[in-house]
Amino acid sequence: MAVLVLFEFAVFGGLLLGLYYAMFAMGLNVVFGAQRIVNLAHGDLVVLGGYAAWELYETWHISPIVAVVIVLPFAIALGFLVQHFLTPRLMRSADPETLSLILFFGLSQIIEALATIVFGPNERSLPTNAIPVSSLHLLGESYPGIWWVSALVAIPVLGVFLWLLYRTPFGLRVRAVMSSVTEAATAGVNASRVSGLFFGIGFGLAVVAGTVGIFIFGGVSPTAGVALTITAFAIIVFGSLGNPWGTIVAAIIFGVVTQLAQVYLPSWSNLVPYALVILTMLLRPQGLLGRRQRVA
Amino acid sequence: MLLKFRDQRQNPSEDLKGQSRWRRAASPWVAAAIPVLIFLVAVHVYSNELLLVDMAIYIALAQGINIIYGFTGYLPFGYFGFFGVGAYVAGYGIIHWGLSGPVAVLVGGVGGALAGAILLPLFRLRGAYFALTTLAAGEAFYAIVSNPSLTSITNGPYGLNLATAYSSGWSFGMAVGLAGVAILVAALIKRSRYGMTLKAIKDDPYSAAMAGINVARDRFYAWLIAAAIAGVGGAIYGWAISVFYPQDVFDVTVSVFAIVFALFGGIGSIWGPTIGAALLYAIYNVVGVSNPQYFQLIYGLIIVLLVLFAPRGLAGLMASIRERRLFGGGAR
Amino acid sequence: MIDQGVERVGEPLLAVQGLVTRFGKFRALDGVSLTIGEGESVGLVGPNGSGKTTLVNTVCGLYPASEGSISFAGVEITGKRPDRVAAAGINRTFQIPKPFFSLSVRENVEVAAHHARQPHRVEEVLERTALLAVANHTVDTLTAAQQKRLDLARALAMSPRLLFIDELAAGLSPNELQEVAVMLRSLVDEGMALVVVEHLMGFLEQVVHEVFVLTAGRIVFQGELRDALADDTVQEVFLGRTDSAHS
Amino acid sequence: MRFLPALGLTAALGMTLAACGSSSSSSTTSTSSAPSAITIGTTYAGSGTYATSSIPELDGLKFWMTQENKKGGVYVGAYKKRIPVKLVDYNDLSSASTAATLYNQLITQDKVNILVADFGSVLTAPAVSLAEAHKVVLFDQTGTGIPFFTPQNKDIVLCDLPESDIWPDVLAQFLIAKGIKKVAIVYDTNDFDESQAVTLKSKLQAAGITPLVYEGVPTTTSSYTTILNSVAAKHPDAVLEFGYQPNDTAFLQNVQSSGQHFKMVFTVFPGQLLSLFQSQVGTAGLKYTYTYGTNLYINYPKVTEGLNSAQFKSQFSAAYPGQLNALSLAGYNTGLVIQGSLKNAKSLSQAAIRAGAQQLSGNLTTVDGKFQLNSEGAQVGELLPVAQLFPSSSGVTLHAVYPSSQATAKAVYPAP
Repeated sequence: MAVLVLFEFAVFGGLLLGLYYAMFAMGLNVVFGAQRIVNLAHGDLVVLGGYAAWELYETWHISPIVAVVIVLPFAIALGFLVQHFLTPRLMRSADPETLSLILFFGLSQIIEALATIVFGPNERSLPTNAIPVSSLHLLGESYPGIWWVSALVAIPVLGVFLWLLYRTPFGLRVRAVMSSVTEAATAGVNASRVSGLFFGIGFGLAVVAGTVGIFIFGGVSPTAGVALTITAFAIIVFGSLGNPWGTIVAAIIFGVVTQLAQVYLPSWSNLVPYALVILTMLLRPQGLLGRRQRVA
Repeated sequence: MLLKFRDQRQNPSEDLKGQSRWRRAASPWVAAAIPVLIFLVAVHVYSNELLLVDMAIYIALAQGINIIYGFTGYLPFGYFGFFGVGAYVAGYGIIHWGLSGPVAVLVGGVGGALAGAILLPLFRLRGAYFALTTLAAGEAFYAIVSNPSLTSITNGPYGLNLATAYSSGWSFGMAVGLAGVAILVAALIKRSRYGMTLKAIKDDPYSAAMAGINVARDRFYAWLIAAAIAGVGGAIYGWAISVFYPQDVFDVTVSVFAIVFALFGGIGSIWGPTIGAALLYAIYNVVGVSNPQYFQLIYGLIIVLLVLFAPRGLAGLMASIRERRLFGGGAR
Repeated sequence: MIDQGVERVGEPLLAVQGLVTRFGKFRALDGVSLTIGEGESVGLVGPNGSGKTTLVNTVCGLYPASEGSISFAGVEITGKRPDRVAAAGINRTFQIPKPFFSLSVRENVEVAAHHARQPHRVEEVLERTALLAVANHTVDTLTAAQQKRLDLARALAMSPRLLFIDELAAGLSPNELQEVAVMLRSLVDEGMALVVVEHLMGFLEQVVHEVFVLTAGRIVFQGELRDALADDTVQEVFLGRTDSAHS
Repeated sequence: MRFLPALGLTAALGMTLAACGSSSSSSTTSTSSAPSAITIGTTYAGSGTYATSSIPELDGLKFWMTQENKKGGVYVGAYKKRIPVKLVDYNDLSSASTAATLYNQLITQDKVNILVADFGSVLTAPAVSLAEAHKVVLFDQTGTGIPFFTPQNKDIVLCDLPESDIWPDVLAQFLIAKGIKKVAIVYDTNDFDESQAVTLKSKLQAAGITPLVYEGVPTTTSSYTTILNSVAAKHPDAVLEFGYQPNDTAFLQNVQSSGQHFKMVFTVFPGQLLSLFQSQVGTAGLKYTYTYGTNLYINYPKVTEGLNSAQFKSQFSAAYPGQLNALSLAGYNTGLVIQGSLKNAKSLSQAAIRAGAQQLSGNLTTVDGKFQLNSEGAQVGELLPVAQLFPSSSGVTLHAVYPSSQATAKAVYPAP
């Protein structure tokens, strides 16, 4: 019986976490959609979001949920600036794809260093009562309050994002750029402006994910960025690059698989994101919901 | 103007070909011998040989990156995986097979190359996909080696203790030897027919295949050489510090340092990665150890500026300064 | 050597049987069969997207054949790697030249000659393609016409028995066009088989006698170029695209 | 190729830079006459997993040094006079490999007389073979992993806490005495925590108790929610978690947020870093949980070296406000052990100082309790009591609850 109960916990808990992971990984996919750039600083932006939540709570006693709204405009502006000042020169270079990877890695190092200088090297965590909700009791199992709260944050955030993308004229242009930068340019879309917004939205999603992530990941420390980036990358390639629905489906599967691994094979659960990247790339490089495209 | 400039540069060198042939032949050996000699002198002036060991290993790793990224265009973020595998295979050899340090180091190189062979299918991917998938593979190696369930084989997260085989003189010698060999191999490849083949593959793999090149095989050799260098490097490193935990040898910083050192010096050149590694690693030890976050900040800025303004690194900067001096700056 | 023995006089050099190349559900080649004899030179014509370049790419091993077979000099080469195909004696030029930009012109040819184990041919090929004067230049300094000739030189350095020429004429001046035609004719005279993918009929006339007309992945005509131009189906195929031929 | 010499020079410059940069102090120690200073070299973790434990330890050592230098230096028996103490410390960032280079730097460049290891087994490990190879005596503050202490060991002295494998002795007795049979053990997979888990498990098994859960997790674990849920499914009475400070913090937070309640929860570090836990976990998460009681909470009014408990607490708090905890006490104690060893040592050689330390064994009582070494150089003098955290006006207060000889309060079991 205990085995069945654990299974239920893993699946339903994985579902809740999966919704969070979708929000967490979506930003990386959005930035990729703009100019085929893998934003290696994604995880560090998540970390920044965590620090923002920490600072706002500790100094002004602002709830991390409210912090989501406060940090968003700053993150969008940062994304816009990065795109505006860094990528044009990059795109003219000999090997934009690999060099962009290195450039954004440099950016990740800068963020990590600044975070260490400002907040110190040690992990910061918020007391769990910073979000005063009780744990969720469902079918005889209890789930930490933060799990369902984070899912409740992720659903409207993703909802607004998808609404913008599929139900507005802006979204139409965005999708035009995502499918082909050059074609969109000839169709009169200002690709550079739209790309800037992509970076803005992508950075915004990452930072928002961070404000909740300080609870999900048990704390925030300057060096956590790289591992978070790999996890997000695993999710978006598994779900198909450039496909937002793919990211959501993949994130939920990822959440459930990780939880199952933690319950039944805890010592191997760290391997899940890495194995996911490798298997996806070797067996189905276009991802779960992707049409066949050239990655090789 | 551009055409004229090329003519000037190319034709005189053609005339001088006979005269400079010995210099061309000698320069790979010179490029390898000078750093080796400096190391051999430095250790008498400066006795923290462990720091020199690390520097020599980083020179070798930067050359490894040069061979795989500089000559084939494939950037392996997961390069540290081979480093870790090398350290573990050598450590296992010392503990379980009773190998002596130097022999174990060579076995570690074989281990690195075998790990490279396992990752061969990743060459189907290109660009960022390849870079990040190798990163995942490096982390996967780490997750496997450090797994508590495998404690009976790898000693899991509890690390290896090679204190019985510790020998500071030998490990220093091997590290310097590795740096010399790595530089030499990179330089010889660059000047050889094989180097030309790799450049052709990098420029256009399909066109290269139509020129009769077995693209997969020739790229694979470069990959194996780079992986073996990292394996030997990891083996020497583990042996030199004698007690290590998985996170010390499967450390993404190893990849990052090797890539940035090579990039800073100049990918595709021979002196570039050597000087990049020596200089930046030295600065790291002066500045970085006491104020790591400021070093990291500077280092991140260097990466961003390099990519934006000097993608060919120091070597590229020197070349353009030289060109400017010779041709009055009009050429570029 | 055994292959040589089995090979009968009159047996085709290249034999393509029922070749299908699919991209997802799209059949870019939809059952192509053709044969080309030793030393024969043929044209391959058809509207854009009819599958001409796909055919070249499939025979040369870039795309896998979904169905059908390809044999060369009596040996099955379906699914062989491009370098094996090249080693067997098939080579090609590219619509958009693909030289090695980090090598000099001479090195471009050297790489191919070396892998074909014919290093002595480098100077000869460079001379023949009128590139000797620029042999030590880097590729980015070459004109478009020179880059096309370099593509050809790299292919010739492999001493192929069958050479695909993929739209070599596009973008060349009338003078350059004339030179290339002469060059190709001399190759035919030496016994090399040529498949010339081309839109310019005037150019094609100078090099080949026979043509295959491809449309929507199928061969709709095979025969003398003269007859092709008179054929109704071919007329229709080409009328549809004449205005865009020189765009 | 004209640039070749220039390039060679640059490379040489780089290496020389490395050479100069790191040799911040060059030593001119002569062996015949008394040195002008006794140099002690150590590394500390300025960041990373071990930082919260390592920095207080360094502060404790510095406090000891300041105290001695006020008196004109530490008394060195070999020269029968006081010699000023100089401390050389480098930041190893919690990385064993950085630590290795720095230990080597301390030995070969700074030519320190005494090497003091950083906190924890991971950061102590690289010093062991270096100290052995270069014949320098190594004082191990709290690097209590067992693999270092072998019968051949002639180099290392363990100063403060006993070897980690005897830590849970009293804990096991407590569980048996309380008749707690359903036990879950979660430990981090490192030498320090695993050796405790192994000991506890075998002691319990000897008493016929088989743990319901015995699970190792990576030391990097920062979320225990799922494993806690699996643990709760087995309905244990006692849940014991062996980790480093960041692990213990995350574990206690997760116990609170998961909504699970256990009759007994035990973690390692609250007893050593209570104020840190008070701020990170809060009273609600800490109250009635158990930990190792440390010497900080035991009063030693009479000591043979240094300050007694009351003096140390007030003077240290004045010098390093807010830094007083069990680990700063351990750092101070390291200084006292060095002090005693130097007093006894016949010369400054490795063997003499090591012999000096051995002579101290059994004859030294400090603010950290009795110092007793086994033949392998490991400290066995202290036994850690089991302590419980009781809610009080200022948050939580620690009281030893077992064994009864050391107890200052009665255990509240099951936790309300």
